[in-house]
Amino acid sequence: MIFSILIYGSAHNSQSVHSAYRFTDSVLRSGHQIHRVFFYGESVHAASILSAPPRDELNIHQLWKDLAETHQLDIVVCIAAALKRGVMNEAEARRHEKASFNTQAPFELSGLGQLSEAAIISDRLVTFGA
Amino acid sequence: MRQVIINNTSIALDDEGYLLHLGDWSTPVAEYLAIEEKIQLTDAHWEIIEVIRNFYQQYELSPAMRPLVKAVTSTLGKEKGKSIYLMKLFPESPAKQAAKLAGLPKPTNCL
Amino acid sequence: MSQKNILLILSHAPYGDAYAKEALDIALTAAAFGLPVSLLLTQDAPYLLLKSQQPQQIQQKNFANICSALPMYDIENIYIEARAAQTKRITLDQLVVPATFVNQADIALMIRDHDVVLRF
Amino acid sequence: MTTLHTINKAPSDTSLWQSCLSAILPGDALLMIENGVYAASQTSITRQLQSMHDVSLYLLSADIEARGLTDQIRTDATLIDDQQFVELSCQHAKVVSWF
Repeated sequence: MIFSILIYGSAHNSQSVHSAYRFTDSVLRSGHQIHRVFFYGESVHAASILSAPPRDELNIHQLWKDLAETHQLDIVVCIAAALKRGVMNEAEARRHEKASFNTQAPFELSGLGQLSEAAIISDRLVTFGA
Repeated sequence: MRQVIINNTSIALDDEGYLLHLGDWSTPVAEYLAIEEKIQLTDAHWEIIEVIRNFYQQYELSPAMRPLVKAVTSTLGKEKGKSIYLMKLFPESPAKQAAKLAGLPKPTNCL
Repeated sequence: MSQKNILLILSHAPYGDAYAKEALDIALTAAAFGLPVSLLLTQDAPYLLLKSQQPQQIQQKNFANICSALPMYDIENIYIEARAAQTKRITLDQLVVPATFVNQADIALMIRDHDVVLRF
Repeated sequence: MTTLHTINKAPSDTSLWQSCLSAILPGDALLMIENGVYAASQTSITRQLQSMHDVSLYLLSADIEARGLTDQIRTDATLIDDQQFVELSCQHAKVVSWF
């Protein structure tokens, strides 16, 4: 079965991003397919490479990065939600004349159309809310 | 971002050529942006630009293709309210190019 | 493309947080993608449609204007939870677009009958 | 065409719980996750949950254990792990998330 995941909860003030992580991992372990993971709203902060939690606490960015790289996942961060919140990759930082960038592959910045497409393609679209 | 001088006024454009400040728009600005888009502005273009500016005024949104076609249909009639007609005027993408020439933000739906 | 339809359920009022705006952006994009979208306003979301909104002083876009564009995006199925409207004393003539009141039983059936249901 | 509903807020969010419970139809399932699992031990919503006919109740075990509720979960609900959450998602036609 083909799944897509929509994450909407805050990256650091809700359980949402981690619940979605565990679910995604379980989908893959069950032999199903993940078409796309879409980070929206406050969850886009999970894409920040500058997040530096204490060593003995959860590093949600690293978890997603590792999972995405291991399974070649398409993890998309909503570009409008991200730019507004100061989450951008090198290309967007250049475009907006910012001195630095804070996200990179495997996180991809793209539009809400990717969510619509995921809704069409996938058998299940599962939301992890705020 | 880059600055261009149009009629002795400095206008800021983003790297895709959209106005940074929507209030900077004027007909000479639209003419300048049309040259950058390699579009020869005719009356047919101007009436679409007016439709899309009115759309933004009313709804605070840069329209996607479908609502743009609807708005053109309701103001200029069925003959012009067709995507083929709009594609002839704005060959790259009517929603994006017309928004650019009209001084509107890029339609977020296109991102 | 497949004929999947989407039901978007909103529950938040405008301005106080980003839920309503971000959910509407999903609706507009999905509609621009050609997906049939139905909108259901529950809990505090019916406030989104009030004609009388004037958000100039808080420098926000006017949800009355944005929502009045919904029919232009072919989003014509706009439903309001009757219970929510009643407690807020919101009547249809105060709203920027035509809408239909639905009760709890209708809502349960709407959820069942749509392919994708997103709630914000 | 049944639905798996998930809910992630404690029953103190009465408005959310009301909306969620009234949207559930016979044959549907309700999975409580995150703070939603606090419903496991609360009597406040018991009557409502019991009045729903032919609705399966589930609790996500990781969230129950984390909150120290293992000993007091309701008898009408089933504890499931993440893998079973995925299975439930497949068994129902769609997943609707209440948050």
